[in-house]
Amino acid sequence: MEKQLRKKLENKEILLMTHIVLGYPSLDVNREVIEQMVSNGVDCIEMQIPFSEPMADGPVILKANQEALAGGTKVDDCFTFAAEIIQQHDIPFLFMTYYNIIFKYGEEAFFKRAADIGMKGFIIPDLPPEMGESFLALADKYKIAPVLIFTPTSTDTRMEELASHGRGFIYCAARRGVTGSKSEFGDDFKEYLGRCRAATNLPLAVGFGIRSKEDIDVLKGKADMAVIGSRTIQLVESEGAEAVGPFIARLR
Amino acid sequence: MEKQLRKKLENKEILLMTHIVLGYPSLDVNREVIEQMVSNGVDCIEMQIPFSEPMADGPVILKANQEALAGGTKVDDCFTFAAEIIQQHDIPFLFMTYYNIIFKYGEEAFFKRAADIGMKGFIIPDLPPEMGESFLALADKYKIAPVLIFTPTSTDTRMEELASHGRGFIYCAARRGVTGSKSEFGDDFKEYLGRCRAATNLPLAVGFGIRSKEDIDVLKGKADMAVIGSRTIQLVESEGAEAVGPFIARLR
Amino acid sequence: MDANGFFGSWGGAYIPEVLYQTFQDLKLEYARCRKDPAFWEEYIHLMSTYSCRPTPLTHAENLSNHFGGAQIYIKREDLNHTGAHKANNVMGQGLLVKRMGKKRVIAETGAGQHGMATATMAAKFGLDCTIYMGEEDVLRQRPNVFWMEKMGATVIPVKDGSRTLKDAINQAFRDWVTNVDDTHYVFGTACGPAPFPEMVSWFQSIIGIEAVDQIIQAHGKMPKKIYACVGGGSNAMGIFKRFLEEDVELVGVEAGGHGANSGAHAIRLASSDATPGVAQGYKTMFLQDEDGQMKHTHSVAAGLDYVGVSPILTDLWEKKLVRFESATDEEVMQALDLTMKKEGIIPALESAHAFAGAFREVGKLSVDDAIIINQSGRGDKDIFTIAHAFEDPSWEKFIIDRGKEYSKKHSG
Amino acid sequence: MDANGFFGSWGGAYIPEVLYQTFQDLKLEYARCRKDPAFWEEYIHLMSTYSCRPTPLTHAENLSNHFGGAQIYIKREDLNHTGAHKANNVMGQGLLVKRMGKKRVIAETGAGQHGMATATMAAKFGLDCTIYMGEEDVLRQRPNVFWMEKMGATVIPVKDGSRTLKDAINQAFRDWVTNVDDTHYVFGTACGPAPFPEMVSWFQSIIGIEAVDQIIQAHGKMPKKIYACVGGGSNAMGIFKRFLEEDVELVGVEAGGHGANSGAHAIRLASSDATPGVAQGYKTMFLQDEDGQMKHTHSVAAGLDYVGVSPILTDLWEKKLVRFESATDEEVMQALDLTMKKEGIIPALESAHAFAGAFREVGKLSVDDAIIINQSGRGDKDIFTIAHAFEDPSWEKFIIDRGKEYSKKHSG
Ligand SMILES: Cc1ncc(COP(=O)(O)O)c(C=O)c1O
Ligand SMILES: Cc1ncc(COP(=O)(O)O)c(C=O)c1O
Repeated sequence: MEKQLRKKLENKEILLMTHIVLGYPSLDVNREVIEQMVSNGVDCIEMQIPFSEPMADGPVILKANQEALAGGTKVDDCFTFAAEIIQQHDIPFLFMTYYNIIFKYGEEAFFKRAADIGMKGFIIPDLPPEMGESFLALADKYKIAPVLIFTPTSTDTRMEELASHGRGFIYCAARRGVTGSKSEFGDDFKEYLGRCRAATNLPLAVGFGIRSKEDIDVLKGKADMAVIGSRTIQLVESEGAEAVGPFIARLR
Repeated sequence: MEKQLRKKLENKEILLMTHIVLGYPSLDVNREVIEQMVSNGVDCIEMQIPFSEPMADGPVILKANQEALAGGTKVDDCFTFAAEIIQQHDIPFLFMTYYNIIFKYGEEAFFKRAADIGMKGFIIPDLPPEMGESFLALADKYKIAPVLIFTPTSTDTRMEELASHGRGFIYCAARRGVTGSKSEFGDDFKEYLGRCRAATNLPLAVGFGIRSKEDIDVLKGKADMAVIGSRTIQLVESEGAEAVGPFIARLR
Repeated sequence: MDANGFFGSWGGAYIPEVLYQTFQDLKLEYARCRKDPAFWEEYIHLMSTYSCRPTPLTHAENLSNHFGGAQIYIKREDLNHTGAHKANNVMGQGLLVKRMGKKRVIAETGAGQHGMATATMAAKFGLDCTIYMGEEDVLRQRPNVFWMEKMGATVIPVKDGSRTLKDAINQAFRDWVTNVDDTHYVFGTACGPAPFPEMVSWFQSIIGIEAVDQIIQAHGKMPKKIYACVGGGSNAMGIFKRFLEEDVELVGVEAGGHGANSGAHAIRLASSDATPGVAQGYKTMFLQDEDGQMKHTHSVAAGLDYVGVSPILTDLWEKKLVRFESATDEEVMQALDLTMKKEGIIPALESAHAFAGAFREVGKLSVDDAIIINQSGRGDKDIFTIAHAFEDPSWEKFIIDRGKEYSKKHSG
Repeated sequence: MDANGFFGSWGGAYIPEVLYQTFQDLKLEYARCRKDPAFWEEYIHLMSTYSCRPTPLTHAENLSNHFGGAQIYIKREDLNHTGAHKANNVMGQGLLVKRMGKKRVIAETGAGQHGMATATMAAKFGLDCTIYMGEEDVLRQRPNVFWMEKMGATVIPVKDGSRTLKDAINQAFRDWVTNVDDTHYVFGTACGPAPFPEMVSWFQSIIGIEAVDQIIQAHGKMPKKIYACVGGGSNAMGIFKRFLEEDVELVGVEAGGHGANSGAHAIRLASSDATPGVAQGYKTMFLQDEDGQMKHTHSVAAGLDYVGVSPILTDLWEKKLVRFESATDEEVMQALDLTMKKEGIIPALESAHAFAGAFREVGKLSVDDAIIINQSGRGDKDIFTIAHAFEDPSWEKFIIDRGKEYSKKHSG
């Protein structure tokens, strides 16, 4: 996946990754939203398999997880849907979910099926590398990038350690906290991004609270990819799937 | 008072003492009730000065105490009323009350005023002789009979001790408990009365739960005086003061 | 106590004749127990295995710093089984009842704490149990009633007089004179006819006996002052007794209600409203009118809302061995609030009077000195009163919703 | 515990990266404390002056006679300050927080007991405090909420998911990842990411350490069996830990709710409904569906109503060192009733599960044997649940009347 992203970066100042919660509000709407995202220039999409205990997510994504589950979304549905989407769109897709989904499915079976459908990476916010020995081995075996996370509380040493296990790109959380609310991009943030850059050669994706063109402009030159999460979910809620395309288009 | 009672006993098989609560339902009604009692042959009347904590009284007299106080009855009113009544009727009258009424008034002042109006005795259910040294001395000084109480729990020794302090007559409580509810006059009772008789030469008045001619008939030959308490209070409540005379008349 | 049960000119046993023999038996058994070291040992064993004696002495550092005066120590009677010092007295009397072979106990209760403790003791000792409780107190302390019933006791609401503690006591006496042979009346405080004031104080004296060692260990010397709330006087006597031998100022805090001049209070010794009297079986200072009729009293704390006071305390007051103060309902709520926030401790409303009394004075002492506050009970049983007094909106909403739910159930 | 926080194959620390450094610091400080005898001494001193440790071991003679089997001893964690074993853990973590210099604590709470304990500790140690509590539990345990607020804590009702304990935990984690620098998350039971399971068990182990001496003194030898209820597992680990070294059968009793086959229960280890999983930061047996989504659980006891269980207990279960049973809501109410009537003791609904489990088996043992039941807490805080469950008519009337009074006040 790293290569794919680097290639895209040759033509763009910054890449765009978006986030959807599978099954929220429905797989049909997901399909439409992805269509709009891809055709408006999104470079990468993380598809969250809903989990009942999304401890690292803020209110918007938390609610989306709950409603997706209440609507009957199963892990199997997510795989089937993802297979179809990957077929249709020529950008890298990732699964974002919590470790229990994979653990319960059976780690190797999960990796195998994901590889079979062409999934490029996994983001698992509750699986630090210490807990993921077999996970990381399987990622290697099935060539699926385990995307690891830097945070402002990570020391330089810790960043290096994470970088040594991460593949594809590093997800830099813009701040402490959960997904959703606004981040500040002041001096502290710049210093933090500098530390991230120093710690790894992998592309840097910055997420948490990115909501507008202004936010993205700040990141240009400092990061390789901006991650839009909760914002598009809210947009679909308030204005429908068709609002996503124009919103994405306006971001650059 | 003992002499007065003995004299009456010369002509009667058994004497009758009744009980009224001063100020309940009003002093006017008390006056009428006493009138009816005396003219129908009652031999002795205990007039209760109401107290807020009548711990030895059952529900009927308890309520009468409370209402008398709620109606504004004062100790001074009781004295004034008693003075008038004693003037009018030629039978012995007693004050029945709790010790605090006397204590608070001032023991000697209370005795003096009582003696002045011709009061013959006091019944104080919460003043055992051990607590009444000065009281008994004053009773002696002012020639007011301190009426003491025998109960079925009194041992022979205790009865003798009580008898040595009592004057006028002994009040034999027919049973354990408070005023008001029915007593049984079985074998135990007879044995008890026998013990009472053996312990003292004073006349014996039997009270607690005496309500009818039958009850009184049982006492004839065994006791010198029957005490009607709660029953007449209830009668006044349900049928008015004028019912008291006929009721008393029917008792012999 | 002299042979007639007097402390100075206070006390005695002004009892109906029918109880004479029972009191003789009680006094005899009590005297035997006092002479028998095995009895006290059995008592200590019971209290340290069934309740949690010795109760701790807590150094309230935050409160001490807040007032900047003496070090405040809190004697934690709230940690007793059933949540108050009442357990000490009740378990002691329970052992006595066992020795006397009686099968039934009765008790009065104001705050419900003594009723709870008695019902508990009765369950443990396998005794029948009837509790008399003023109707007004039944309303104020419903949860306690529920638990007493669950422990097998019969709770009888008393509808006479002021429908509070004193009326419950009268009613208990009426029961006792009726069922004197098999029944023991577990008097709940250091009042009533002798030997109750002394006997209850004896059982409660365990508080002070423990505290003296604890304060020496924690503070290295005797405290300057000790504060206890005074309803009937049992928790106060309990902590004071041992310290009467020492050079320590003892302060009893009475219920100031709406204020000393409001007429709505229960200040017997710290105001001139009370006069000597005889009621409920003993002689003491009562809140009564000029005829000797008992007055209505008021306190936010049901357990302090009482017309009389321990004859032992009246004697100590007369001899100036104990000083008396009062705290108003309002001061008490403030003291409660401060204690919760600063120390994470919830005193019973009764106990909060002792806190309020201490808070007024502690700042004047040196930081090298110590005082002890006797926390007679825990306040979480007072939720209905305390949440009510604080007018907590979410509590009120919660109760409204629950009430509607039950209403619907009963109508539907 | 191995270096990665595992007990056998259970446990670990599945935490968001943002917490990495905080966990490093926590593990370091915890390791220092374990090595420092002065820390444990300070802990014991705190618990014996602020709470009432050692808590007593009560010989329940009446219950023992009733069942005619082994002698029943009850370890009285209900007599702790704030009314449950939760105080042990919280005070220990409080000392740790002081050492780490953090200024704010957060906690989840189910029954409200852990929230109460944390709010109390925060007041005592002068810390800011936020408590997360499932909205459903806020309704079940309103009085606790009132007291937490009165002690200065902010209580946040959690409206996500099943609105019970697990959701409160998630929400607390969300707070923690946001305020990681100055905040410590006082985990309430022996679950969650390492080092919490071990650390909480360590603080709670004071229960068993005391009990071992107490049972030898009272009974002369080791007990045959020990019973504890199991929510997260902290009170069970607390009493079991020391006895793992002895030849004593350890029995954990889980919440049977409406029955093992009803789907409405919280039986993780005593039924085959649970499967291995990873959530809330650790690996254990969870009640989850085939996709790994956590199921709704049910228990009359809010504190047992939890999808996971201590990884240490899961390991002991797998190794057959602890046996697991369950008790239904109905059995629990009966056990509670019997215990109140026979012993005058009111177990918390949670604790009553241990009683129910023990009552089923105790009759089969000899009268010369002993068992210990761990009474993790007192039940009087559960008045709203217990009075409700017993459908007590005068309680319902009381609430209806109070509700009307408040309604009138708000409309008038
Ligand atoms: C907690 C508590 N403290 C104090 C009292 C007052 O009683 P006493 O003065 O006898 O200690 C009561 C009475 O119910 C009480 O419950
Ligand atoms: C009294 C009581 N017992 C038991 C529990 C269950 O927790 P654990 O299994 O951690 O002891 C709780 C939890 O709130 C509780 O309050």
